[in-house]
Amino acid sequence: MFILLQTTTISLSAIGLPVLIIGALGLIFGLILAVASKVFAVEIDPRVEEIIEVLPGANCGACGQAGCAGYAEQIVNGGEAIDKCAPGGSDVVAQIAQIMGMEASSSDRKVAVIHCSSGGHENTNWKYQYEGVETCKAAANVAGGPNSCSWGCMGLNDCMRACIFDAISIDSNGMRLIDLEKCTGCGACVKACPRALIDLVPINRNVYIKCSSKDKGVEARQVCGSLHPCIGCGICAKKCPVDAISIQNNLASIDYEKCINCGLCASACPTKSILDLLVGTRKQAEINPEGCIGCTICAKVCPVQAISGELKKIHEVDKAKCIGCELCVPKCPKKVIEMV
Amino acid sequence: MKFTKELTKGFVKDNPIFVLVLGLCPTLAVTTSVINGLGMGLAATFVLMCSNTIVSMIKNITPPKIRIPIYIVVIASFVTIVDMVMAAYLPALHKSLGLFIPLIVVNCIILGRAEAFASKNNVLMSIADGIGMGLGFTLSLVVIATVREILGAGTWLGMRVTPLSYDPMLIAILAPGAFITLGFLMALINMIKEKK
Amino acid sequence: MRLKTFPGGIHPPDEKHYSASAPISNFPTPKRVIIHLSQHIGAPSTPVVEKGERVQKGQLIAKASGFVSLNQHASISGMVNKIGNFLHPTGAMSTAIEIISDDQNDMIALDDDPKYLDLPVDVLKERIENAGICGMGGAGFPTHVKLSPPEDKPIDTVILNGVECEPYLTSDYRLMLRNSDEILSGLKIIMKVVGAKKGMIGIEENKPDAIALMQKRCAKEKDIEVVALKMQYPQGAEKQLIYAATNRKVPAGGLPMAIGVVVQNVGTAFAIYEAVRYQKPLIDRVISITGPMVKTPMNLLAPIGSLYSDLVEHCGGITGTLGKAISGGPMMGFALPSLEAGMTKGSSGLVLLGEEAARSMAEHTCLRCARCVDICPMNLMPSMIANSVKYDDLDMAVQAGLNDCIKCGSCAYVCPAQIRIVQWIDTGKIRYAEAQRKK
Amino acid sequence: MGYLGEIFVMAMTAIFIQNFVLARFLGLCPYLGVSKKLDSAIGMGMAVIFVMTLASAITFLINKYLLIPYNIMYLQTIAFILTIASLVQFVEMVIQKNAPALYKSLGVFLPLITTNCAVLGVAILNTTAFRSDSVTPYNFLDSILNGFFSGVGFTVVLVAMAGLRMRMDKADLPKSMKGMPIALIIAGIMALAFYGFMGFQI
Amino acid sequence: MKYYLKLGFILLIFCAIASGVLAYINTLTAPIIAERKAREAIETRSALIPGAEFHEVQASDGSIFYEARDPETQEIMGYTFNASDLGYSSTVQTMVGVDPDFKVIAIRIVDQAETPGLGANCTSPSFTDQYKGLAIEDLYVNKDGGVIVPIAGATITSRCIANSIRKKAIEVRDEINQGGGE
Amino acid sequence: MNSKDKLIVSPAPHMHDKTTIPNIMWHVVLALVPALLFATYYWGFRALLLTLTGAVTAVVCEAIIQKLRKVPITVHDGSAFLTGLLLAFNIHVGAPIWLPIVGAAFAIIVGKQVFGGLGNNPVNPALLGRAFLMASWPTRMTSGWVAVKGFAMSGINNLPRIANNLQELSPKAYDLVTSATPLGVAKTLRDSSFVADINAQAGGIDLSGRIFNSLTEMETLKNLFWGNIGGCIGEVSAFALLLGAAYLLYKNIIGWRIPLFYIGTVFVLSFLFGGLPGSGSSILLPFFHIFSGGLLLGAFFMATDYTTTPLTKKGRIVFGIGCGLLTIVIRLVGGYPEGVSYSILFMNVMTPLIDRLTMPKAFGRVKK
Ligand SMILES: Cc1cc2nc3c(=O)[nH]c(=O)nc-3n(C[C@H](O)[C@H](O)[C@H](O)COP(=O)(O)O)c2cc1C
Ligand SMILES: Cc1cc2nc3c(=O)[nH]c(=O)nc-3n(C[C@H](O)[C@H](O)[C@H](O)COP(=O)(O)O)c2cc1C
Ligand SMILES: Cc1cc2nc3c(=O)[nH]c(=O)nc-3n(C[C@H](O)[C@H](O)[C@H](O)COP(=O)(O)O)c2cc1C
Ligand SMILES: Cc1cc2nc3c(=O)[nH]c(=O)nc-3n(C[C@H](O)[C@H](O)[C@H](O)CO)c2cc1C
Ligand code: SF4
Ligand code: SF4
Ligand code: SF4
Ligand code: SF4
Ligand code: FES
Repeated sequence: MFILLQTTTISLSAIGLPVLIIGALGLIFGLILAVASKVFAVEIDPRVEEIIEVLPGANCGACGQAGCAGYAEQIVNGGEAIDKCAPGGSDVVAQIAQIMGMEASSSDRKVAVIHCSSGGHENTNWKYQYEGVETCKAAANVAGGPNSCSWGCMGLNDCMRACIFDAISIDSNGMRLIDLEKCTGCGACVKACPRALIDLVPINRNVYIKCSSKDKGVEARQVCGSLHPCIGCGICAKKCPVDAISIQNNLASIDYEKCINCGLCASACPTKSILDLLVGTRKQAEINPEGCIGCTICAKVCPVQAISGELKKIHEVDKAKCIGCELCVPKCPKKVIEMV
Repeated sequence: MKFTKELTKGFVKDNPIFVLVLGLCPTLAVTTSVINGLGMGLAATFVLMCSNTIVSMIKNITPPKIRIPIYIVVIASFVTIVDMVMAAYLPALHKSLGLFIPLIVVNCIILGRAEAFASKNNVLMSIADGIGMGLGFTLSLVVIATVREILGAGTWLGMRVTPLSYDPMLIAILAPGAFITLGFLMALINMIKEKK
Repeated sequence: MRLKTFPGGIHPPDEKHYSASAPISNFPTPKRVIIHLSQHIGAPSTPVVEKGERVQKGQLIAKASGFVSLNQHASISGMVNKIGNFLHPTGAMSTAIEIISDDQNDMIALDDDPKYLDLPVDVLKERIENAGICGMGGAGFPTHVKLSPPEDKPIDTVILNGVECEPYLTSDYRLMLRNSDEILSGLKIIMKVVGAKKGMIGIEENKPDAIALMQKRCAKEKDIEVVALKMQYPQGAEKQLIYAATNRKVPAGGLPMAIGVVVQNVGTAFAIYEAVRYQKPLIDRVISITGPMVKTPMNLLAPIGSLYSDLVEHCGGITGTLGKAISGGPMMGFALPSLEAGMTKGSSGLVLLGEEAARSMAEHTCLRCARCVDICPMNLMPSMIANSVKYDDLDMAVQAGLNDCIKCGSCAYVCPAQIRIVQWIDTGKIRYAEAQRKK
Repeated sequence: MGYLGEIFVMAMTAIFIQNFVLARFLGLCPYLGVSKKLDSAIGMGMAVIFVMTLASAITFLINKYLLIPYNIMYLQTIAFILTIASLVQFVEMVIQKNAPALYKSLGVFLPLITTNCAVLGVAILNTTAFRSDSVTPYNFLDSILNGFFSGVGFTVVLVAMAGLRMRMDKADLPKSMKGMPIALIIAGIMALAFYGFMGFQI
Repeated sequence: MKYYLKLGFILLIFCAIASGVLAYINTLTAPIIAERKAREAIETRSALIPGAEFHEVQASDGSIFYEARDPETQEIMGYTFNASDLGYSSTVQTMVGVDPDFKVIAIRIVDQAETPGLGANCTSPSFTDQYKGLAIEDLYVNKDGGVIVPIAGATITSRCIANSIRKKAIEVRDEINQGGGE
Repeated sequence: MNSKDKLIVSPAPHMHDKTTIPNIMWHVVLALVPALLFATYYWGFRALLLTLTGAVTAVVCEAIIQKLRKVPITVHDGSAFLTGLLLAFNIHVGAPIWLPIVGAAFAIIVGKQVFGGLGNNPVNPALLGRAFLMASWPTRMTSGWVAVKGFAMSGINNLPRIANNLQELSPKAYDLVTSATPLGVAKTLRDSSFVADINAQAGGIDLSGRIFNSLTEMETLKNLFWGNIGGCIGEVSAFALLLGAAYLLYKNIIGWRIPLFYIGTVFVLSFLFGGLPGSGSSILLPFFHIFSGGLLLGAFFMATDYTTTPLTKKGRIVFGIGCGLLTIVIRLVGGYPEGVSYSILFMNVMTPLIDRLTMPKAFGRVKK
């Protein structure tokens, strides 16, 4: 390849000529590109431009798209994931997220909850022996589904397969369990479940109805294998201090806008069909008498009237009544209520 | 420290071959022997380090419209330097790497790092990044070449490491073996990752 | 003569020997019947009786709730006991009217009209509509709708479907032997209603006596031809039958009327005859109770709504352990979770299988053996549809023929990997419909 | 053997015997990156054919009329890559503006190809290649044809790869094999299948 | 316009600097490379016919071969030339030394890219040493009736080497004989 | 599930054909038994040993991998056994015993299990195993072949017909006809320098033409048909293979499209181009090409492998024609004497594309 210059001295032509030629090439191409970028300019979404700027421009194709520009285009217009650029690494992802305005804050993130406690496995009463494609969607279509409860989980794991984050597993009771750490709230499982048993709930709500049966109470008791069906008795609704529970079609449902995590409903449910994640871990309020000014605000917010005291006098919490909902804590102007 | 972080990330976390899967052509073409792999790796490291340095130095005077051509010119210059120096002092290696030396120019890692890292960071960090990525690249090449050379020639760095009765499995140093070896190595890495 | 048939198809053992030789006998009035409001394709009928009301046999108890819907009549006399959810022969729960018999068996008055063929077409159609007839070959399409093709689709041929290609079933066969004249008359009525010049009766070669008898009856009829067909499943499927008999292809996604053909089951023809001549509503039909688990397999003329359990009881009950109860034939029928289902107008048979025969093997990965592709009567790529549905590639599934499948089950029958192709296709169709709705 | 014969040999060599991807190890990144879908594979293939042909032509001229006469062959790399990169970028802009439909199906792949070994590779290889008599160096037309056929060879294996990978999307692969590992193994298998063309005496 | 010129100018500067640097480095390395190549060629030739002094001869078809002469007596010790042909997957180039009677003194494979482990083994002495002392007419692999034992599994490569040397040697001999006749 | 006492409910159809995967696979094995018997008869116990070694290795590898993958172990279905068997059939009897072992292991691991096992592999595992062996140990695969006792490797037994004193006349030619396989001879005769040489050695008579004629004459074809030649274990006797093929066709286990179009293409092309350059054609020529090498083994037992061949009917025709074309091209101008395995492998790679391009139109659907 190298036809060699036989000169050993640094002559002008040995250096000047190449400088001239390649320099000229550079000038020509620089000009062409500059002019062309003007003449052939095409309108594109400014976000696409911005992302192109951010991307490495290596055009390596690792993202599976047609080069960096193609990927940028796909992010903006095609809903492509933003973490596909290999050379860019994590910095680039963060930058794209910013451009796309996709930063989700973690406090109000939602996670999936399964509203059935049968788990479709050990606990369900079976209508027949199912032999067929092992997916919920297919089974639901064969004689109304293999489990006696036509609302409950069939346990063929469509949800589990749909979850690309491995957030769903089966616990020792054969119930499908959602790992709240891993769940991203993508909702894939919600779409996958043919019985519509899965629902997205804000992560800071910890009380769930574990049943979806709209059958009448007697029937529900008959068909439910887990023995924890919601029979629509309405006791929970009555117990709820904030009226977050309503009964429709023989089924209780919680309004998470209102729910305060107190867990009263769960302890009241005769069939134990309400799951309370905080059970046993709730603390109770205690008012530090030092700081209490007797403003009565806490007594007013307490849903169960566990706080008593006269105006301008030190208030006290009735431990027998306090349910640990923590509503009073942030309301106290003096910040003297503590959970212990 | 940030410097060491940038330096070491290419070894495992952002390994250009096993994790980022970039620059496969030289990876597969030259790993028929460890010495070739090492040579290619170091050559690329040199280019990467130098081009990162320059790109990071000139980052403020490059107009965006001709950014890529400029980077390419910078990279191509260093590649040509490597090419010429190698031809002069390491003729045997130069010959066996052949076409793949000029092709370092288009190795996606190099342009990618120039764009993604060097054009946004200071010179020191860019050098760290270049060396780190380059050594990560070299490391991967050596690993692949080790497997291929031992299986396919029964030697490592030219030294016989298998019993004389071993009849080398030629395919390992041929094209199909290159793909398959890399495939299995990557699967192995996936497996280890899964275990964690 | 080379027998006519269609391309593709399979040859399952026909298993008709259980009940083929049993002439049709009457099933005595049962204790109760369950009359489903959805016995047909289209909107469920609207009940016109209330709980506790007494009804006569033949009395209208639910009326059509639209054009594509059906009248339902009481098939016994007695008391309306409940309007609620009951097991449907498709295996699912569905709304039905339960009538408890009062053993009076009094029927609404019928009158004979021997000159029925001279009636105007409108009247004929009205009588068919009033009688609540839907197709009795399985799909259950309301017959009055099928017999009202739009003006721009002239019908020239009516084909009676006496193929009965499903293994085990013999109800159409026995009906052809018992009521050949009436069926022929029914065919003439249909031809008159749709204005067709030509009539055909398609029968498979495994029913030689039915072919012979029908040929004898048609000997004098110039426009009516009995077509003997080669034995091959699914010859009874509309498009395949039309092709076998007339060499015409129904366009994909189209209806037979697009090529000037109407197909009716022989049982439907019989019901049409009765409806037109006597104005008798469709309240009974012939059903085969058959299979290795039935003590004495029979072909019974039973009131619509009779419970399968009662019918089986009448046949001497079950011998051995019951593994599977299939409503309909074994290729397309539905396995039931229990026998407490009331038969519908489309119930042509009940097949009872033992445990051994009922078990199926686990699915394996598709071998790509192409057996399914080779035999698909619709010329589709069943394995590809199934696999595409499994891996959520609906576009590919559609390209491979998802929407053209008639769910005949031939593919799943031959698949050595035991892939439940039809169930995958079913799932795919549901998902496809969901996806379309979203668009 | 006339020139047609020569072309035939060149085509067979570039497509089957010395396939760019499987035998020469060039253009592997797009081969593995853009073979996930059949449609993109076809688009990419067409774009590669176009660029390789174009690059072969222009670099031949640069080589012949600039580098060789002035004895600056050592600047080959820099001259070629600069030319190719600028040219492709230019063509891309032109297509994007004037033929949006073409751009959608083909043009979007252009930037991906600029910095692709296959293109620079063919340009460099052309400068040292000989005809089948192994004495006559490639002339202008030879170079263009070689670029074209090399692109075709790339496209053939890219499209076949896409077909196979789409099949693998619908298979129960072991978890650790999913993605790149299986693609590489398929590539290896393809290379092995192409060994049938080795040693052709045409 | 000025803006465009500026862009072009910047690129020009970069190109100019780059090529300047490269040109400079080239002036440093080129001689080394050239010298190395020349030395290698000489070394190879000397290894084939040790102790000789080489004179370039241009054949009538333009190709080049070398006369090896005794530095003292100027007696012709033999000739060296390059032979090449298409092997299995590459062009195999051999440098050959023959004595004045055109018996092979030694050969050396100077360029090949055959399959590693197969054809590439042709550089090993166990293969090349077989050629020593053979008359050029006898340069056939044993499968073609000669005495050269081909490399295991690489008959094609071996055959191509033998054939290319034979053909080229005959050409060279004819050339010399003609030249001598004139 | 606590539902054993309940009725079974499954989707339609409720009847099933009796054919199952093990059923199919073991039938194919059975159909290969005649070929194995012939090979054992010709070459003795070693042929049997190599074959069973390959088959057993394949089964063991499959079991181990399935165990590691924690999926059900399905080696009883016979597909691994068949793969091992066919791989060994593609090796000659003089090969070292580790060759089928390594080959079968590669075939099962890289050719099949990494893709998820039966039904998912893109190319024929046995042929991949063979290609792997060819690329890894070409010497072992191409040397040390053994002829059937009492016969020449090439099947040409009537040497005097070529020339009474062939051995003296041209040792090279003699060597060729006694120690190369039929296709090897045919290939060598396409080397013009070789041909010029032996013809010159024989003093100008057309030795090459005579050899080629003997190769394609009835007597040699008979040897090819019964297997009195050198070759790989499984391919040796056309008769035994046809016997097995007939059984499979009768049992409807293999379709007729691929074999017919494969062999048909070879027939036509070899009739047109199969002779020596410049020499005429003969109707025996196609038979030579069909009975020699692995063509029948390939066409009936390997190009018909379900998993790696097109699903569509038209696709299978294209596949057959493609295989035939490539086989002949490789045999005539390629680098190997035999092209069956590579041509099938190549067409395997193209199978997904063929399937796409030949999707059938549904009944009643009109072309757009
Ligand atoms: C939605 C729908 C509309 C139909 N409309 C008509 C119609 O207008 N005319 C007609 O003759 N048949 C009509 N049919 C009946 C079909 O031709 C056919 O008889 C019915 O689907 C049952 O056929 P099968 O049992 O072969 O599936 C209709 C069917 C369906 C499902
Ligand atoms: C696979 C398949 C098989 C069928 N077999 C029969 C049959 O054997 N006899 C029959 O009358 N109808 C059969 N049908 C239904 C016919 O397609 C068609 O709906 C019927 O003949 C129309 O008549 P009807 O409306 O009077 O029921 C079958 C349908 C399918 C899809
Ligand atoms: C992957 C592979 C590489 C090969 N490389 C060469 C080679 O470099 N040189 C050669 O002569 N033959 C090569 N061959 C060809 C075979 O080894 C061929 O069978 C051999 O040349 C025939 O010679 P033999 O008679 O010594 O076995 C190669 C074959 C394969 C499969
Ligand atoms: C007709 C037929 C031919 C077969 N041919 C092969 C073959 O050539 N190679 C092979 O490895 N397996 C063959 N098998 C076995 C099986 O299909 C093979 O293991 C699968 O390719 C693995 O997925 C064959 C099976 C059948 C039914
Ligand atoms: S599928 Fe999405 S929403 Fe459901 S559990 Fe997994 S991550 Fe959560
Ligand atoms: S998808 Fe629904 S029915 Fe199926 S396992 Fe999950 S929760 Fe249960
Ligand atoms: S794909 Fe549909 S039409 Fe074809 S055989 Fe299967 S069920 Fe029948
Ligand atoms: S019959 Fe079954 S195994 Fe065969 S191709 Fe069809 S789905 Fe696959
Ligand atoms: S390194 Fe060759 S294309 Fe990326």
